[in-house]
Amino acid sequence: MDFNLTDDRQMLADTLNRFLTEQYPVEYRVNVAYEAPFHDAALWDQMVELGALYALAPEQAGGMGGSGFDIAVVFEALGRRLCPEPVLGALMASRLLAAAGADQEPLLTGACKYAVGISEIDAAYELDQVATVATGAGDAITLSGRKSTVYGGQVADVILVAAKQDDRLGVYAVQAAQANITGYGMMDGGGAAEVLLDNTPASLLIADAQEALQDAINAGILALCAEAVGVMDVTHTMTVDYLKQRKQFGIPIGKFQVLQHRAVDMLTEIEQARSITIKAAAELGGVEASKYASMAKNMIGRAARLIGEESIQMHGGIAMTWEYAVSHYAKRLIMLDAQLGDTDYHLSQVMKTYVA
Amino acid sequence: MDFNLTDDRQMLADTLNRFLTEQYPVEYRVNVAYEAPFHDAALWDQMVELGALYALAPEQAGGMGGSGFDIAVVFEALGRRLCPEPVLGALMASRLLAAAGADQEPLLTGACKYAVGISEIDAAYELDQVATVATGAGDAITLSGRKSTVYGGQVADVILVAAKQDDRLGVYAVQAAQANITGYGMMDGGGAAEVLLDNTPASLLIADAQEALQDAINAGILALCAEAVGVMDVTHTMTVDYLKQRKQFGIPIGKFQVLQHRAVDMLTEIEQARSITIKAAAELGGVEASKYASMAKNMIGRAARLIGEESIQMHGGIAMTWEYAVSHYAKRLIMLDAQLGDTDYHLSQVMKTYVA
Amino acid sequence: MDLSYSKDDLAFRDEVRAFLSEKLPKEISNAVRSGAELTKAMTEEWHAILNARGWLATIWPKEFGGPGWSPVQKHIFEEECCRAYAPRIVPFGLNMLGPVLQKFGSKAQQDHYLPRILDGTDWWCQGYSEPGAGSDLASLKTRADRDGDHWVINGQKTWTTLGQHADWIFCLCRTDPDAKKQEGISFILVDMATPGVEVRPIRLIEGGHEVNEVFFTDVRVPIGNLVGEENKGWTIAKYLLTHERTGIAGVGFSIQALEEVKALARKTRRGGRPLIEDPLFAARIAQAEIDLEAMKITNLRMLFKAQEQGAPGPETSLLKIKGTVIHQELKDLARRALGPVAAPFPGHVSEGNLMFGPEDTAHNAARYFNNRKTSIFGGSNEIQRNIVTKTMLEL
Amino acid sequence: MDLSYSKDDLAFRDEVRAFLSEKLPKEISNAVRSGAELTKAMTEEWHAILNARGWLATIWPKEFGGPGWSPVQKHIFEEECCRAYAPRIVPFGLNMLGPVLQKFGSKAQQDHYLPRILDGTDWWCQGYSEPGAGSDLASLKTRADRDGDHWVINGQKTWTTLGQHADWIFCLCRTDPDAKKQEGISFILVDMATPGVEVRPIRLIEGGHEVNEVFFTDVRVPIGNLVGEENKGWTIAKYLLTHERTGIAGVGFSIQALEEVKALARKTRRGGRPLIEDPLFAARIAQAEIDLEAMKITNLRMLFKAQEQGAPGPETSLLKIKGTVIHQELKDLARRALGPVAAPFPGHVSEGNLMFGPEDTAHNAARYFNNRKTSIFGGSNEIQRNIVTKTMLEL
Repeated sequence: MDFNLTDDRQMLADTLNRFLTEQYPVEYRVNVAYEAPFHDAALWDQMVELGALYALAPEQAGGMGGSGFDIAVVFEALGRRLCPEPVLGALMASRLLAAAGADQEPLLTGACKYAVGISEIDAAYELDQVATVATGAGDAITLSGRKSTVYGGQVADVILVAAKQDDRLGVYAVQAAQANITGYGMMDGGGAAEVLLDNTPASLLIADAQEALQDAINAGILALCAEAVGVMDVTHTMTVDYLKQRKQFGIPIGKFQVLQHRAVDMLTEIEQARSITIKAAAELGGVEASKYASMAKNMIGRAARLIGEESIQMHGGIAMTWEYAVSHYAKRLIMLDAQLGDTDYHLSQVMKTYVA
Repeated sequence: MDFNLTDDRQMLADTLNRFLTEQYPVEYRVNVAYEAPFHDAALWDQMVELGALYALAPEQAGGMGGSGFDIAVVFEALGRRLCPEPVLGALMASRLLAAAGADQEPLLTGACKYAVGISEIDAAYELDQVATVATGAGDAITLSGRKSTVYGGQVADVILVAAKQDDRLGVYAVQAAQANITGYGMMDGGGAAEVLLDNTPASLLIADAQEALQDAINAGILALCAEAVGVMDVTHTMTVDYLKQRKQFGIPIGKFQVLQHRAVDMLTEIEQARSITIKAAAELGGVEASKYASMAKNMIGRAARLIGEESIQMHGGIAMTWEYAVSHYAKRLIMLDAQLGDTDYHLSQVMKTYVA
Repeated sequence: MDLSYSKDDLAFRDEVRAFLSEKLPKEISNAVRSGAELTKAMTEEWHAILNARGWLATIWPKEFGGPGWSPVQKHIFEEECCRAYAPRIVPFGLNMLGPVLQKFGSKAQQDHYLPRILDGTDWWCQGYSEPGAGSDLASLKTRADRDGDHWVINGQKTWTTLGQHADWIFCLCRTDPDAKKQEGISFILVDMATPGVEVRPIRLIEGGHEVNEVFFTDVRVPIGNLVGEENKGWTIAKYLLTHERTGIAGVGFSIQALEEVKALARKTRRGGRPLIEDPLFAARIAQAEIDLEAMKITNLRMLFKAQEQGAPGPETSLLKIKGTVIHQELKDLARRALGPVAAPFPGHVSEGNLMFGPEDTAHNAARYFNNRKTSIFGGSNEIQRNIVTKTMLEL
Repeated sequence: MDLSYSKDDLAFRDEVRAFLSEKLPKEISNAVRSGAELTKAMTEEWHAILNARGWLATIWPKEFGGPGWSPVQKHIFEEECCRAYAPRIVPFGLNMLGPVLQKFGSKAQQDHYLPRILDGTDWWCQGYSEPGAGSDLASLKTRADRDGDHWVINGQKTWTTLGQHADWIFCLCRTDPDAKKQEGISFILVDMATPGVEVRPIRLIEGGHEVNEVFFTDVRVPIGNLVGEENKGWTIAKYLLTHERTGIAGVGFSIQALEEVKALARKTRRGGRPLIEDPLFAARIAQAEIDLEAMKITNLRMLFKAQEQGAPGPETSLLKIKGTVIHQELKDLARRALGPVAAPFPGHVSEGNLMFGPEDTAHNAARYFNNRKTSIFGGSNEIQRNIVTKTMLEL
């Protein structure tokens, strides 16, 4: 048993944290995150150079990591600075490419940006409800359907799409240039896209992809959980700092016992969220990966709402303003619940294990 | 719109409250409530004399009340002094007798004590799961099955039993002397019984009783909700009083802001519980009675748990003792959730209205 | 006990319904329903329509041009306006300054300002909060110094709602810097066009502009703009805080929100069926609906008590706390129901003619975030709990 | 990061499992499983079995007869004991007085008392709380006045767990009435057989007898029964409060409770199907299970930190808070799962050979009520939050 990071991972964490703290101050981040294309190409290149993408794939795939803890380290660092660069798409695509035994170099060098299209308007979270269809074979495959809120889709070069052919759920690669893509910005910063497929040319990546997609989703969930832990940690620190500085009625508001106890309860939930994320990281790729991913995402959903709402309430009006960073942290905390399955969806997944 | 009690009801409330405060101190109550037969015959007679039973039935049935607000007044008074006398059985039986057009005089004079047997071990709350069966007709009807936790069954003279004959849910009257009855005391005081029916003679009261039983249950739910409001009100008052008296760290613990705010939240939920009980009282007997009964029982379940648990926690150890009255109030608050459908059961009933 | 409206009240309700169905412009109610920010023109149009009917200043006594309604009638009117998705009345002139002038103002002030509030000549905003004076309002620092026939005002106000549209602002200013905290404060009216008044927008969390900072630099205001006595402004502030709080539970808005949530949950599909058939989500709705049903009665009980006793009691703080919690929960459910399709930033949503989700879901996440304000402003829920602690629990 | 046990730890776990499967008497584990109160004889029997194996004083160093386990081994042992439904060790002699004597006691005290704790000669209880000194322990009033070679003790202790079985009690007494609050307190050992000691039972909310009041009237105790320095007892009290708190989350007991809840929900039928298929109830279980899964890791993280740093930090307060909340929630679910059949008073349940519910459900409501104590005793959860506020948040 060892809860310390390995030296390599600790170094990666330190490097990314230092880099983002220096190169990505929150004011700059807000400008990038809310202005098309909701992406900073220079930053992207620098992060790749620091190893943020290589950490997501194992050595045999050309990467330098790929385990749950590697993923957690990268995304917690992204979360701490609210970085909405399309790393989640890269991670999930990397898992799918690995499952297909496909070349990952263009992905890992950052040269080719990937997004993964699973969600549809009537199938926000559920693989078994995917309605996009693939027809044809070989070079003549085309896709029809609509993928909705494809995170990072607004700047992707390639979109990996979950689609069905004769009831087989497969993964297909679509060149962004060949699809009808409408990009837009998100409530919490960063971008996504609607991807309209209408006999759009595609190539087959994985014919029976249920398992590979579930693994990609589990990795994505872990990434979101680790990101959330980073966001919550910073949010809580900012809130406690504010309690020390802000005076009302002649004393720092942190002297009010009600706020003290609520700050303690926030801390407790953050520690619990960190724990379940560690567990999900340890289980990633194993037989119980999906169960622990669901547990983690459920707990993160509850904790993130608590931290998001309480941090605003305990700050008061100032956290309601665009100018004050806590508002952006709170938005990220609330909105990430809707990525890759929300609190209730994942609770239901855990409940399913009771009826065997 | 008028939220004042009528003069008659106010007088009944005052009379019952005064009587119970004087004649039924908590130490005495605890002795009666936890010692077989968990019933005080003298008190019962006096309550009848004061009109506690007459208030439960309308004039045409020989009573002097019978509306939702009459019921609420009686049970809130019982709740305030934790009186576990079998008035609930009388109320529910009165509704069934009225539906059957049967004579209620023996009930209303208190001469004949009724209990109502609906629950079974595998059908704690649901009428449609009743498994007790009736066979035969006329004077030759017999019942077989087991009614579980029949409140007041340990001292009842007659038990009205829900049973099925050929898929028709009926109500049958069983003489207690002719059934196999095992009485016992309850965690929160008062008594109940297991009623074993094995070709036990019975008489038919209502052949198609779905509606009448639902009305009796709705009335019973309202009674429990009003009782709970009385219990919560007293519990909260005792808690706030304790906060004023108890000193730790040199000051009354009521000066600690955390306890203040929690006491306010308790008060808020009590007022909400009172409101939904008023609504259920107003709707009793109407077309939406079941819906509002379910709403009330769900909210009462949530509020009562909050008040019960918080009153113990805010008192600290002393409320964990048998000697201190709050422990008995808390027990009643927690345990009444399991009567006539718990929090989740009634939430489900409300949810059913969404899928029409 | 009688929970039903009287015959007269029912007739009144029908009258209100008929009026709303006839006079409320569809484009305005659609804007309200969509959750979009209302334009100034829309607000002014609706105020004018109400004023023409004599129903704009609902809480003013008849003598000042109000309709002279009972608390129950006011409640019915608010309920029906919500049901019809009418805009909220901008309260600063009508519900705040109006009653203040009626109680504390001079005859001349009443004669001058009140008609201008009614006919929309003056749009008022409120100058209370300051960066260092939020929950602890009495620690405000904006000064008004006497200089001959003028007050000279220096300082800064914040959270000035719709200040960007306002012609006038009523301010709490410190007029005696040596007096104790709550003393030495005065209530002064300021024409926003006066030199030295500067309004700067505050962008809110969801991107919208509804509040502002207002800076005062040597702003010269005639002596006659003082309302009530000099240094007694705190009395007025307290009066406003306890005045007319029966609508504070926001029941009407929660009824709207509940309807929206149910509609969204019927249209959203999850797991191959409408979301409303998902037990976990249905349970969330049901719990909120039950809380709201109880709140409707709690609200009526307080209303009845206010009618009986002539003034609302400290129980209104309970309404504020629970009312905002319920409303915020419902806003959370709307966002939650939509999931990913509520995630785009509203400005982008209809771009390229793409409709999102089961309908245009643009504003749901934005409204969720925007409504976090309701448990903060008007005396935060923490301040309300402090009030109840003192007044009702006597701890 | 590595969440798995080492090979050695796994081997140790197998050894513990084998021991428990061989040596833990079935009638004892059945009694624990049923939730019934354990008899004194059962507890003594189990203590003796553990002592024979050298595993009774798990936290004592080897030199005093402990097994010399690492924190992880201690954790594994506790986890396995819970899994096997072994009784909890009565902690007063073994986990409280033992470490105190080892750190603060004289050689003579160690030689005399420690072996008697191990072999069961002395059953110890704790004399800390008083009617006026609960959360504010330092305000205790029981006095020990010096009279020649004796202390003369007068006062009252309360919440004395299992005091009815005890031979000895360790007490915090005020030995300098003029000193400041935390000063002037001494730690004194008292033979319960001394004249003037009177034990009165306190009946608990659910009807059980596990705590007592202990009255002291002119109780004469030899001078040598003082542990550590005179007037420095508060140092010992504080030492005990922070010592060995790694098991404080009670994870093992919650794992037990979760299993019980699932078993009950499988056996209980509601709406014609097993309760565990009811989405609302399954959701309650799932949420508690997730919290518990997280708590398992949180517990291990703190344990690892304690092992690295040599002592547990203030984070143990978080374990206490969340650990009790999770355990209490599970106890609530057990009661809730059973519904009406959990309602009878335990004494009556099997009367007349009637079995209740899906199995004998006697103790579920009683255990729910009894376990409300866990968020109160050992420093209430409110006190724990105060501690975290000061130590971790520095507010």
